[in-house]
Amino acid sequence: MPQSNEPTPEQIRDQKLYSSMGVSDEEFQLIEALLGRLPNYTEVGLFSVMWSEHCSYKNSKPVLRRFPSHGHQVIQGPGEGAGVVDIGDGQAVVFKMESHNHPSAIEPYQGAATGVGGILRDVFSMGARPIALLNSLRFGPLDTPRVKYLFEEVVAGIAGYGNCVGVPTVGGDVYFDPCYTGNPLVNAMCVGLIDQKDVKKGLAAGVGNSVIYVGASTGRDGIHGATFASEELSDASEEKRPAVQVGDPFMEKLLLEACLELIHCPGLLGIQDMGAAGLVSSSSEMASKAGTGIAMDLDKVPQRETGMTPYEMMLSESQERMLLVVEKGQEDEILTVCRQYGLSGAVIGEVIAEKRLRLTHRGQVAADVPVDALAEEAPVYQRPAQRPAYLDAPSPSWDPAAEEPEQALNDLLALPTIASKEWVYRQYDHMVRTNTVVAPGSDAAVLRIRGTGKAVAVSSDCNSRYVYLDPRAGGAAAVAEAARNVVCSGAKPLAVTDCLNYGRPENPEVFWQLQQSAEGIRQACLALDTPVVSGNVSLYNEREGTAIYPTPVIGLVGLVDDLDWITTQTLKKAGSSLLLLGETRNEMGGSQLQYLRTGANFGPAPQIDLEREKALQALTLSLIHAGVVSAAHDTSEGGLAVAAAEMCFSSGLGAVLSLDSGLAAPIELFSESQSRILLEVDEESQSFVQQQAQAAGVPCQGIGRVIADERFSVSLNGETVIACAMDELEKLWEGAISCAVTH
Amino acid sequence: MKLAVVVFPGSNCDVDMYHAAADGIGADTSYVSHHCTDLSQYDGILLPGGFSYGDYLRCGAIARFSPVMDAVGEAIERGALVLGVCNGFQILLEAGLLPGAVYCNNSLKFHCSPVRLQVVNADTAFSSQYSEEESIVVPVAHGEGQYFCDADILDDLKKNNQIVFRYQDNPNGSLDNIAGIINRRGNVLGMMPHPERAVEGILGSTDGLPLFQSMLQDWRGSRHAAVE
Amino acid sequence: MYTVKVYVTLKPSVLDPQGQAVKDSLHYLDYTGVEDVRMGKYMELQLRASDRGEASKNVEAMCERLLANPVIEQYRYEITEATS
Amino acid sequence: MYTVKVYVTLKPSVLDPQGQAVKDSLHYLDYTGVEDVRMGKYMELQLRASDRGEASKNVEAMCERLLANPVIEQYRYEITEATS
Ligand SMILES: Nc1ncnc2c1ncn2[C@@H]1O[C@H](COP(=O)(O)OP(=O)(O)O)[C@@H](O)[C@H]1O
Ligand SMILES: [Mg+2]
Repeated sequence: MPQSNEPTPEQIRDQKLYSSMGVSDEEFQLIEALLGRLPNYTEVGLFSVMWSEHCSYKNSKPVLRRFPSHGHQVIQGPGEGAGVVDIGDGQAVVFKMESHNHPSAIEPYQGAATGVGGILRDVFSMGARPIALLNSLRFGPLDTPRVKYLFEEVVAGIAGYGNCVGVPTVGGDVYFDPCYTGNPLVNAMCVGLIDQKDVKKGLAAGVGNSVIYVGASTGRDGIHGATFASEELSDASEEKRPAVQVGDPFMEKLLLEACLELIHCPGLLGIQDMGAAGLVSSSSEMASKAGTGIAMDLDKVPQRETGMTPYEMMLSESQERMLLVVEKGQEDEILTVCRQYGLSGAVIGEVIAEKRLRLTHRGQVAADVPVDALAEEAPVYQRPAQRPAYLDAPSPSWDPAAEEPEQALNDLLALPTIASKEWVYRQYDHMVRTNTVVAPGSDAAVLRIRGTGKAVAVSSDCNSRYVYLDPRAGGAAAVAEAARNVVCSGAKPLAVTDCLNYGRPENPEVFWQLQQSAEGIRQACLALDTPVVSGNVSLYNEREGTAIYPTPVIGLVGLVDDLDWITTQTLKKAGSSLLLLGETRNEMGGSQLQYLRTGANFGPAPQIDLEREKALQALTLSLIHAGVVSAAHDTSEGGLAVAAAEMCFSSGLGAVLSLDSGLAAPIELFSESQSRILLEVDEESQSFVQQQAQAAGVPCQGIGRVIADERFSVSLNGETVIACAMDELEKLWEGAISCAVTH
Repeated sequence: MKLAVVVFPGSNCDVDMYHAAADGIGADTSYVSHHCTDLSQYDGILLPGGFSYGDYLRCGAIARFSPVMDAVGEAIERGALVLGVCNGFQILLEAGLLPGAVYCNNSLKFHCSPVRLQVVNADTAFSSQYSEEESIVVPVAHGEGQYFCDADILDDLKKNNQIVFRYQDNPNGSLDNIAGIINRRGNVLGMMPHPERAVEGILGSTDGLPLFQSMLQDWRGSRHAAVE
Repeated sequence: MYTVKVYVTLKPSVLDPQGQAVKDSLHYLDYTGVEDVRMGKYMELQLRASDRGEASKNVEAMCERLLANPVIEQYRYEITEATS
Repeated sequence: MYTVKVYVTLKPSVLDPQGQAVKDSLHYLDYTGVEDVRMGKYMELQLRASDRGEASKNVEAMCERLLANPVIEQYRYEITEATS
C-alpha cells in the first residue's frame, strides 16, 4: 500500500515524521484512534492539511462561533464557499474575503495573483457571477528595496490576475507600518451576484453519482500550502518555496464561464473549488456535508507531471481546478459543456454510502479514512488568553498641542497610508463590465446592478494601530468604519465578511488580541445589524518571533435601493456648506500624527460608542435619501483636516473652514475620533439638516463652506491656522506613493 | 443595423461592447463565437477587449488564427465596418489587417483611467459624429498599448489621414500619440481606448457614444445608396 | 527528436522599456558596469521531425507565423538533436 | 567590454501557462511535431568589467538578486568578449 520510497506507518510513528507536516503528538494519537490503526504516509498527509488551522480553524473556532451570522437578509452564512445575502427581487450577493499572506511573502506576484484566483473560485463555485474584487494590503514602510519590491509585485500580481479574468477591482485599503515589514498581508475579497434560485452548494449527494474533476491538471505545486499558511515565516520558509503556485488567469476565465453555464445543468448536484488542501478538502468536505463518502481512482486525475504519488496528488494546490458531483448518466452533458470552453474534465470517482474517503492508485488502496474525521473532527483548542504586557508599558511623551497645524497637514497628506492610492488602483481594471458607478477613490465603490434600479456598495477597512492598543474598540471601529464608508456612498449596510490576521495563537497575548477584537466585531455587527456571513483566519503572521499588529480586516457590502442616492466624497459646488456630524474629542492615541512625530503607537485608541455610531449612520442615510447631501465623507486616518482636504481633491474647488472648539488646533484637526462624517449640503438645506440631527441626537456643526477658489484654509476660534493652495496639497497627496516606490 | 460581437476565449469586454451597441444605438446585436466561419449577415463586426488566450506570447497573436478571423477578413473585403478595441485592436494588428504593432506600455504597468483624446479625423465611418479637433474623454485599460510602426508606415498614416484619435496626455508611450487608426479603405478602425465604456452618463462619460452613432449613420447612408 | 531554442528580441530601432528598467534597477543596485540591457523572449521547443532539414523548415515557419512579430521583433534559433 | 547572454527559464515543475498556450496554438496551426514548449526570458547585457572573472562574478550576483526569481526560475548565462 505505501509508495516504495515513502516511510512505513511504523517509521512515521517511531521517528515522529508527522511533526514535519505540522501534526502534534496528541493529534497523531487521535488520528490513530480514529482509524483504529496506524495511518500510512498519504493518510497522515490528508490529516495534516485538513487539521491545519487554515482548513479546520482549530484555534479560532471558539472565537468565530460568537459572531452573529443570522439575520433576515442572510440566505447562507459561514460554512459554504461564500456567504449569500438577499438584495431583493430574487437576487443575492455572494461574498467572501481570504488571505494569501504567506505565499505573497515568498513570491509576491504569484502569491497575490493566486489569492485573487482562489477567492474568485469561492464565489463562482456557488454559481454567482463575480462582479467586484477588493484587496486589503499591509506592508512595511516603503523605505527598503525589499518592501518596495513586495508592494510593487503584489499590486502587479493582483492586477495581472483580476484584469485578465475581467472582474473589476474596485476597492480596498493599503497601510504601511513597520509591524508588517517581515510579514506583509494580502487579503482579497470577491463579491458576486446570483439569482437566489441558482445557489449551488458543495454537496456530494446521492450514492452512485459521479465525481468529476474539471480544469487545470495537477502538478506538484503548492503541496502543503495550507500547512505552510499555518506556520510562522522564517528563513526556512525559503526552503518551502516549491510550495508556491503559479496562476493561470486565462484558465480561470474559461473555468468561470463554464461553471456559470454548468450550474444550469440539472445533472450538476454539487460543486466546490479545489483551494487550500486541493483535492482532499474539496472531496472530504463535500462528502461530509452530504453525509456520504467518496471513492476516487487517482490514476484518473489529470496530471501535469509524471510519477506523482497519491500524497502529492491529494495535497497539490495546483490552481484553477473544480470538483463536481454529477448525477449518474449526466456525465457526458457536463463534460461536453466543459469541452466547449476548452477545458478538460474527467470522471475520477463516485459517491459512496459509507462515510469514507477511499483512494485507489494503481489498483491498490492508497488511503481509506472516515470523511468526518478529516472534515469535522479536527481537535479544537481553547487557547489561554492574557492581556499583553505592552499595554502597561510607559508611553513616550509627546505634546500634540504643540504641533504646527499647516506643517502637520502637509506631512500627513504625504504619508503613504493617507496619500492617494491611485498608483495602486490605476493598475487595476476597475471599469470592466461597465457597472462601476463609483470608482476607487471615494469612501466605497458602487456597482450598479444592470436591469434594476439598484446598486451595491463595498468597502474594506481595518486600522490595526487601534486594534493593537485596544482590540475591542479597534475591532468595533473596523466594522463601524466599513459601514460608515458604505453609508457615505448612499447604501444601507447589509452584511460583513472578515479576514482575521494575527500572530501565533499559542501566544496567550496574541490569543487575547484575537478574542477581544472578535468581541468588538461581534458587538459592532450586532449594533449595526450586519451579520458576518463568511470569512477567513490567518494566524502565525510573525517574523522572527514578532507578531504583526492584530489586523481583523472587515469587508462590508451595502445596498443602494435607488441610483439617485449614490453619493461620493468629492465636493460638487461652490457656495455649499460643510457640516460635521459627530463629535471631535482629544483622541490622539494610535493616530497618524502621533506615529509621524514619534515613530511610536501608544496611548488609548479612539473609543467608539456603537449607539452613537448607529444614530450617525441612520441620520446620514436619511439625509442622503432626502436628497440634501451632495457629498459625504467619513473622517478616518488623519482626522478632520485630512478628510476635508480629501473632499476638495479633484473637485476643482476649495474650502474655508472656521471652527470653534475648546481643543487645541492640532487636536481638533487631527484627532481620529470615531463616528464622524462630513457633509456638503446646499446652504438652504443647512437648517433642515441641523433639525434632523438634533432630532436624531447627533451633534452637528457648520464648519465652513465650499469656495470656487482652489484654496484650503482653516481658522480656529477666529485665528487662521492653515492657509494652503489646493494644488500644492494635492500634489503631495497624489505623488507620495509613486515617489516612494521609484528609487 | 446588425452587429456581431466576436467572443474569443478570454475576451472580457464583450458584454460592454454588446450593451454599447444594443442599448447605446439600438443595433440588432449578437454574440458570435470565435468558431464562427460565416459573418455575412452582419453589417458590422465588433472585436472586444480582454485577454484572448490569456494574451500569452503577445497580445492578439494567438487569437488572430481563430477560425472567425477568416470571416472577419471576408467582411472587410465586402466593405463591412470592423471595430477593434483594445485586445480587438491588438488582434487586427497581429493579423495584419491594420499596420503597426503595440507592445508593453513604457511604464511597464497596466494603466486604467479615463484619458483625453483628440479626434484627429472626423471624416470616417467611425468618427463622423465628432467634430474635427474635438477633445473627448474615454477610458483606457491596458498593459500593452504602446503603438509602434516604422517611419514609412507613419508617413503613410499621416498622409492618408489614417490617424483617427490621438492621446492628449499619452499614457503608454505610443508613437506620435497614436490612440486609434483606420485602414486605407476606411472600414476598419482599431483603437486602444474603450469607447464602449463611455456611453452612459452614470459611468462618467458619454464621449464614446458618437463613435457608435457614426457607424449607424454610415450604415444608414450606405443602405440609402444601395436602395437608390 | 530535436531541441529548438528560439530567441526573440526587439528590433534595434524599437525602444525597449523593459531593458531600460532592468538597466536602471541594476545601476541602483550598484552594478554600474552595465552599459546596456535588451530584453527578449526565449523559448525551448521539443520537436519531432524526420531530419534536421525538416525541423529547421518548420521552426522557420513557426517563427514567421506565430513566435515573432516582424513589425517589432527579430528572431534566431538553434537546433540540437535531443539525446533521448 | 563583455556581451552577456542570460537565459531565465521556469523551474521544471513550475506551471508554464504561456508555453502551454503556444504549444496548443502551434498544434492548431498543424505543427503537430511540437511535443513541448517552455517559455523563458532572454537578456543581452553589455557589461564593463576588468576581466572575465569579474564579469562572471557580477553576472552571477545580478541573476541571484534581480534577473531571475529563485523561487520559480532558474538561469544560465554565457559571457563573450565584445569585439569593439
Ligand atoms: N488596494 C486597493 N485597491 C483598490 N482600491 C484601493 C486600494 N486601497 C485603497 N483603495 C481605494 O482608495 C480610496 C481611499 O482608501 P482609504 O484611504 O482606505 O479610504 P477610507 O479611509 O475612506 O477607508 C478608496 O476608494 C479605496 O477603495
Ligand atoms: Mg472613508
